[in-house]
Amino acid sequence: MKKTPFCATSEQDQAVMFQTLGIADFDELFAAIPDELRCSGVDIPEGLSEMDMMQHVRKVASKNSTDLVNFCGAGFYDHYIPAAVDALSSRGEFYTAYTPYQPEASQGTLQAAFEYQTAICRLTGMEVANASLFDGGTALFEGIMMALRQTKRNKVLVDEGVNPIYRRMLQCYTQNLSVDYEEIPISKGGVADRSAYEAALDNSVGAVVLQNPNFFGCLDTLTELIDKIHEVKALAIMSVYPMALSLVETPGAMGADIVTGEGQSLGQPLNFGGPYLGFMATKKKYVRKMPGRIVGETEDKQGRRGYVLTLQAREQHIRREKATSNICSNVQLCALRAIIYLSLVGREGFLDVGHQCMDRASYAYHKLTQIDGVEPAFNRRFFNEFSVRLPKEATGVVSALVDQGIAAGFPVGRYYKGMENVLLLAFTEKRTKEEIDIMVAKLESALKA
Amino acid sequence: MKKTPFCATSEQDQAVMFQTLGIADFDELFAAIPDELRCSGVDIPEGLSEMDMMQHVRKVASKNSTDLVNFCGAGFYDHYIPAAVDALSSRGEFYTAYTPYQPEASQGTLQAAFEYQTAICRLTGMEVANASLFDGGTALFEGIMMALRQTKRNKVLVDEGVNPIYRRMLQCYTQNLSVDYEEIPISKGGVADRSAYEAALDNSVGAVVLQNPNFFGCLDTLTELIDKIHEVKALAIMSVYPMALSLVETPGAMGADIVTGEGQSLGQPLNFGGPYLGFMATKKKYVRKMPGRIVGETEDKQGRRGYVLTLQAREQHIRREKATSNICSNVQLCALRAIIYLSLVGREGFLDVGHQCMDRASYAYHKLTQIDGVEPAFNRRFFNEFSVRLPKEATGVVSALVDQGIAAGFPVGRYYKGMENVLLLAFTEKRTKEEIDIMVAKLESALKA
Amino acid sequence: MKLIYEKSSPGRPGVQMSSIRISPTEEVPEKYLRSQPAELPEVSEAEVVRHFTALSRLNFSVDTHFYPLGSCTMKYNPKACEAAANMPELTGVHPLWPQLRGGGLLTQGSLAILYNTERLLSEATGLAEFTLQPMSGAHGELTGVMMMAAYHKDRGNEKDHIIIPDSAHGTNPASAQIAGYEVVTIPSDENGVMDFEQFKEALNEKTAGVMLTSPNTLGVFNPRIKEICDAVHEVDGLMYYDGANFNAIMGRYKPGDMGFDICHLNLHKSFATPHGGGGPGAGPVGVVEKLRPYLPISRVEKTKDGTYTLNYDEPKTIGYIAPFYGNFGIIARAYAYILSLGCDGMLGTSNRAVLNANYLQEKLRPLFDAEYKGRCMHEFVYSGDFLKQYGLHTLDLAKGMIDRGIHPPTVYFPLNVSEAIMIEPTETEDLDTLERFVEVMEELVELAKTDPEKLHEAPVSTPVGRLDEVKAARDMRLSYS
Amino acid sequence: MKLIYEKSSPGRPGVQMSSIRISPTEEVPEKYLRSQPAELPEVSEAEVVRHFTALSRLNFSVDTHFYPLGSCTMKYNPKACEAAANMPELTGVHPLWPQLRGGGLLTQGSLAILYNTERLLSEATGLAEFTLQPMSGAHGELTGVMMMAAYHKDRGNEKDHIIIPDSAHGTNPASAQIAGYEVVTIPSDENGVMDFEQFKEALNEKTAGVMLTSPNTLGVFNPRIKEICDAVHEVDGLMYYDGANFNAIMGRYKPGDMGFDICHLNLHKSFATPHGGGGPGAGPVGVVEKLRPYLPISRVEKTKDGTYTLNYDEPKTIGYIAPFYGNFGIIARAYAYILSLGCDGMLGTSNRAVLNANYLQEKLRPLFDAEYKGRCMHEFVYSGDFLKQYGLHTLDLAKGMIDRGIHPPTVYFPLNVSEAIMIEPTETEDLDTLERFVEVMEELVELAKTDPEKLHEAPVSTPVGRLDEVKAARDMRLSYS
Ligand SMILES: Cc1ncc(COP(=O)(O)O)c(C=O)c1O
Ligand SMILES: Cc1ncc(COP(=O)(O)O)c(C=O)c1O
Repeated sequence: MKKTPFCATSEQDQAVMFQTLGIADFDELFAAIPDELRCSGVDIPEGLSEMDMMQHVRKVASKNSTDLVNFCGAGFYDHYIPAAVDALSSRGEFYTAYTPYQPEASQGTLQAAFEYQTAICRLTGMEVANASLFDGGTALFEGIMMALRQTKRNKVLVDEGVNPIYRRMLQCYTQNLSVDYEEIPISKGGVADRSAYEAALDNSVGAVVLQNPNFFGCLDTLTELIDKIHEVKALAIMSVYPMALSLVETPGAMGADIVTGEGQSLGQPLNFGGPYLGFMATKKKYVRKMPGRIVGETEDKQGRRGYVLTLQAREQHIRREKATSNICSNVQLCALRAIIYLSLVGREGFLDVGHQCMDRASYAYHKLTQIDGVEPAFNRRFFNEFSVRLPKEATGVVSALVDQGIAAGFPVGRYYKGMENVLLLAFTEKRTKEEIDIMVAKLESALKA
Repeated sequence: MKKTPFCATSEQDQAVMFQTLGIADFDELFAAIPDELRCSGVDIPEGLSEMDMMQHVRKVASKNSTDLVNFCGAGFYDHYIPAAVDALSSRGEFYTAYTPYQPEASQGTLQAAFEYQTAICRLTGMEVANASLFDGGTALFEGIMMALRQTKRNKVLVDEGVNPIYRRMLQCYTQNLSVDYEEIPISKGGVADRSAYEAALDNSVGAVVLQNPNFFGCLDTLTELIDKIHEVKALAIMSVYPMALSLVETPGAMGADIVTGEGQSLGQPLNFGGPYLGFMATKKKYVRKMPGRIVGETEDKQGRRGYVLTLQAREQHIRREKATSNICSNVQLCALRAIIYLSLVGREGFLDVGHQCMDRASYAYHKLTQIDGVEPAFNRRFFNEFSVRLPKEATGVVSALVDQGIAAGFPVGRYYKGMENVLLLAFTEKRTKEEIDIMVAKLESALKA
Repeated sequence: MKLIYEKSSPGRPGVQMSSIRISPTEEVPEKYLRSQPAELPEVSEAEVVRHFTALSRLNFSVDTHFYPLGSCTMKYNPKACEAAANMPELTGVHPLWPQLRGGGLLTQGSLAILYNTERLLSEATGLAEFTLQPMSGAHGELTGVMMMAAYHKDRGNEKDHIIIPDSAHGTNPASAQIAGYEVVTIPSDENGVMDFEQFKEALNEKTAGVMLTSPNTLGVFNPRIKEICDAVHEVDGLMYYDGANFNAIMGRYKPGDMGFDICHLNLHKSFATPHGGGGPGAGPVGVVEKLRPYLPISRVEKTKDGTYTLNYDEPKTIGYIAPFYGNFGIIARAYAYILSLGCDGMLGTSNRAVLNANYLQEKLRPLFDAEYKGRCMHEFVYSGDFLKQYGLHTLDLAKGMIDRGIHPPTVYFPLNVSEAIMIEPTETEDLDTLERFVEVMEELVELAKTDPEKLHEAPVSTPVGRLDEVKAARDMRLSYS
Repeated sequence: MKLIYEKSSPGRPGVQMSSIRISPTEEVPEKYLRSQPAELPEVSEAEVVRHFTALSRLNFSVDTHFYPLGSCTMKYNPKACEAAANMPELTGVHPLWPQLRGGGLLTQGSLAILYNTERLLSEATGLAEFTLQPMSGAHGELTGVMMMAAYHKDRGNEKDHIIIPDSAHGTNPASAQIAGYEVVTIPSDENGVMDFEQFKEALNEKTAGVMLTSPNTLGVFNPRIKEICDAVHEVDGLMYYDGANFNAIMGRYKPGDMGFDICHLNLHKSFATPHGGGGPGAGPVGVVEKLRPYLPISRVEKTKDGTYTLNYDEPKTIGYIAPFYGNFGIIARAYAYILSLGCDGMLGTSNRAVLNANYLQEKLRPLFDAEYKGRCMHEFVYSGDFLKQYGLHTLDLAKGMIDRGIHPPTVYFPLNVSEAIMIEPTETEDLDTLERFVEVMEELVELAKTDPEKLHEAPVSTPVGRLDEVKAARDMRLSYS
């Protein structure tokens, strides 16, 4: 006999309920709705038992090959996730709860969010952080809107060193808004072009968007540039890679006003693009303009410490079309995974991972640049990712290595005209010396071929 | 810097503790112990980080090939385990708890054990069950000792239809005890040989061990035989396959005094042999002779219902060498998985699985016996497993199919002289019609080869 | 409970991360590096496990409590869907592999799941095409209205506003605004649906479209939907269907059939993916044929040879609304759920959701002395106004429920009902749970009459009592220091 | 809390098990079948999840509470060891595949784990060979004494008894008895170790062997171990080492070096595998070279070509003590743990276990006004006799701890200490936890003096108070009906 999976009532239960309602069947529940609206049925297969469903999905999933040795990053990185992250974030009390609208019944989610906000502040060197946004790209858009609201200006300068995927998202999101969007080409050295900013910065500019390390992996020291930005009373927005913040100078120390980024590297699997974790931090004075949920500390009548969603007057459920953003559901569970990850690795472990990433990149950089014809694309300062210029088109070389089970990096030519030969390679603690040596060797022979 | 994984104290903590104890280092803690006992060190590799450990184990595990299409049962079966079984039994509160010696702090484990005992009673048709034993084999040994204690006799008759692996265990366990162990060959039909029992049953016999369905998969009706056993005041012990009890007549209804079995099929993965789940049920009047933990219902002072370990006077921690068994740790978590499994599938789902297993076996039986040269080994009554006689040695045929990714069954010749051509095949709800058809086809061609 | 930072002590070792070392060939100069490491907690793995296990136990959740939170669809999240989506073959895939030539072949499994899910949702909603990229309902709304804008721009339509009923979720107007539209709000009539006359007045040539939730947040299905659609199409406006409540009608009605042009679904509501304490969710958007060109890129396509590819070449697309293909992990859960339901399961599920809601509406009517306004759909709204005579508010009723082990329904939403209490039991609750809920409600209303103070003090069984939200906003303690 | 059977109602659907049907070619006759289906619960999947989630929350556990249960080693169970052992490539393997010709090649991974774990344990204990088959400590003891018996039989030794100190765990005498030996019990001397003189008197030609736990259950390490071993070997007896407390000495002392012939380890204690609420555990047994022939079969062996095979052909073996290779899932966890510790980690771990115990012993001494008897090892025992003056017992102290969120230590064991309380903190607890424990103890002892009634009533914070065990044994309600 056919059942409706997951539904809890028995036919006996339903009979009782029909009687209470004085109806004979389900259809009567919908009597008020015009019949012609009724559909003829849904033409999809019959339901599968749990076992058959699992077998089907396993079969489909097996069409992926996950054993590719991965040197492809470009903003999304293959870091190790300690087992306890899954064990804890998969507790039903966490993942089957809703947004903590009833604080007394949600202190677990709320305190974890408060601890997460604290961690983001400490990573970025900023004063306040929100409880999460969808991803690094939407976070960056929200950051721009926030800055323009704050400065009451409508011009934004976006550095070409910002992840091109994010720049496409910004172009998409701003298309219907009165935002004057302008991109600033990078310098020869592959970093923010000081002179170009000299030229572009004026009183019409409300926000400047920089990324460090930038898409090419290049590190920069942005304090002076940010001072210049502040001189025209614009806000400096910096997009960052949190794992790099284990070692790299903080945006806060450089004077950034708004910091956003992709938190995937903090305990989220790559998962073919999501769910990821957009984070945002800023200065306390701008908090009322910040989008997204914010958790704050308070007390109950007996003076017991507790946590609540606060400053909600910014949000859509109160302000509707006048809200700072339309966001409602965010990615709280990903934020939870991030704080669990950061607590597990801890102060020292985080440094440790940073060093391993940087050391592996350094090792690979020097092996690769010894191959003749392979040139550094830009400066030699990077965290765990760098760009090299190959003697031939990168796409062909990469696909040759893909066939040998290696994702040798990302060919940036797809997004940058004239850089068809440039290859972007990323290194995490997961990559072994052997894997790096093999990749280098195969890449060398692919170049010869 | 080298750390000791999982240990919680910092060097700072340790300094405080050293000071409190007035010592300078760890070695001083062991000052009282003669130095010559100190070992020179442990010659094993350096510790691995979590990531490296996981990578190592994954590499080793990948040497297994789990995609074998399995028709091999022989007492251990490849049933589907609903996802909720893992999700619930992996909750830390369950699996990181100890034996429930402090009932007020262990009601979760205790109530679940009580619910499990109830389920075992309902499956077997018996009055009482214990909270678990290691596996079906040790449970059977414990059952025999229990019966001999009860009857104050020392002779046990064991049917050859009992799983040969268990019979070897019984031979092993009884070797140092004054137990007169005798095996009774099966009948031509492949079931308990009535006449042989007629001859063997007398007042010296304390226990008779039967299995239904037996190792060859044959079903039997044992009521009369058990009556005969009772006539000589011996106890009838029956070893059963719990999944079969979805449809097959219960041992209780046939009059069995002690029922044991392997609960692996109730939510435990095959896991290369363990952990499994030994269960035991009996009549109330024998409960004080039953080994292992038993959970009973009681009340607190306010009359609130609660559960405790009861009748502990039987156990080693009280009775020491006079205990009913030496068992201490059992397999409580496996029992928990079993009751979760049975609750999830429920009354109807359990019937359903039973039918699917039986139907698949029936379908395969008739396809196989149509191959010329392939004969039914015994009678045609079985649940999900049966034996066929091949025109050639089964081991060769099976290994031919193993090479083609199919475990086509278990060649019983390994344990039964003269049955070199007999193949035992098992069918669970996991096996599809296609898989069965392919197996039959390949087996047919293997026979031709 | 202590914060993880308060449990930290210098040198306490966490998880061993250090692995086989590779010595760097060159060090990065100081000036690029931070002077002080980030002050992350220093606690043992065991302590971290205890901390977050303990935190989890402070939450109410579907796995632990009845959670009839209206408009949020807190149905049971099947464990098998979790297991399916957590297969390492799915979670381990880098989203950029398909952009490496030949790399797409390495992700055929994930692409197949995306493609199949789009097809299943199209069939379920009666719409031509779907994008799975939106990462929440609100994100789906924004994507939808941006396509609306692209359509009108493309057609040279001069549109400046979107019509939205006052009962709409706050995300609707907020999303419309980001797409560059004015919002015209229409009040609800006595039946709780958008006032038809006022709607007709507001509708004109400059109307880009109408955003409707049906059944709306009062659980009422607008019977004049076809009329509304026709009127809007008259002015070349587009009908947007907020499908957050699709679970009430799935298998029975299709937004496409009803005349809607755009529809988003909340996979984290109708399709049983977990809410995660506030996300991640997914808000796929379906459109009619004429809107296909405006869908965000990339598009998953199936080639003749049965392989799946990504198409980025769509001249009229609104562009990139997500970095990749959406919240794949959530989509995979919904895919597993839809495969489990199948055709009959969809109807069976909405039937039971609506039956459970109507049963509660009926049983609770006397308590709220509400007059009969006809059947509800999957949820219903009552007013707690009657509590005022006892000096109480809906909030007090809500807090009282917490002490009785039930998560409160949605309160003070929708905004157009005073002291609103919005109840959605969902189909995954059995009759015993519903009966218990009714008993608790009766007990609380009785308590309101006899001893209202008790309700003022509630909750008393939680780790903290009612928290001072004003203080939180004033002090702005937003991180630990 | 209701039983799952009390939540059941006819027709409530559970997990969908029915799959694609295959119609049987022939039905099994009635007489073989049961007349009534087993009365299993009928509840929804959601209800089952809530039921067992709620049950879990009634437990104290290492993941939620400090659990200083003496002799049980309630250390943290690393999540990574769980993840490693739960890889489907390991859990999906049928134990009989190696018996199918060519099938062994399909299980090389699992066989490698067994082989490697045996080698690691041999090195850690200084013993020649290991069997991983015993499924608990007690099972290991039985396996060990059965090998003892086989050895003596083989040598024609006429042995009839085993010597065991009174502080031994109850499983020792119980196991000895099943191997067919009388048990001669030796009292402990004032230092808590086996009285040497009485031991010498008991020792004779008929002594099969001696079972020692060192450090013993009082946490004391017997310094005359070598003398004892020599004396026993004099009469061709065998020394059995109960290694349940191996965690106190691992990396520092090896039973083999000390002169022991047989040793079992509790992987669920020393090697951090979870206790599961009472198992499954694993009790591998190691032996010296001369006992190798008696090990249970099968034996995992490594061939020249590096592949692993199973050897069943051992003429002198005691035979089959397990159906297969032991609790593989538990062994895999221990393997992951040992790989994580490595050589230094073993010593570091036992060092910290012993330090934590000594710190607590020191800090608590005044409370129990115990005189200093030297250092303990990984655990220590105090007597609660002093409580009697307040009309209290150790049990009352234990129950008081429950109300303060700490699982009580082991009480009333070992039996040779009156009102014994046995405390084992383990190395995975940090200093804050130890300090808190001391404070709670101080608070409780203070309470004992000032308001003993309070302790009589404890626990009051648990779902049930002290339960009537006499009633349980009298009523014998052992299943629901
Ligand atoms: C009717 C309605 N529309 C839109 C939304 C917004 O969905 P999300 O929270 O996923 O952005 C919700 C959820 O609260 C809703 O109930
Ligand atoms: C000293 C000692 N020996 C033996 C055992 C028995 O171990 P198991 O419970 O695994 O049978 C224990 C565990 O309680 C013990 O502490």
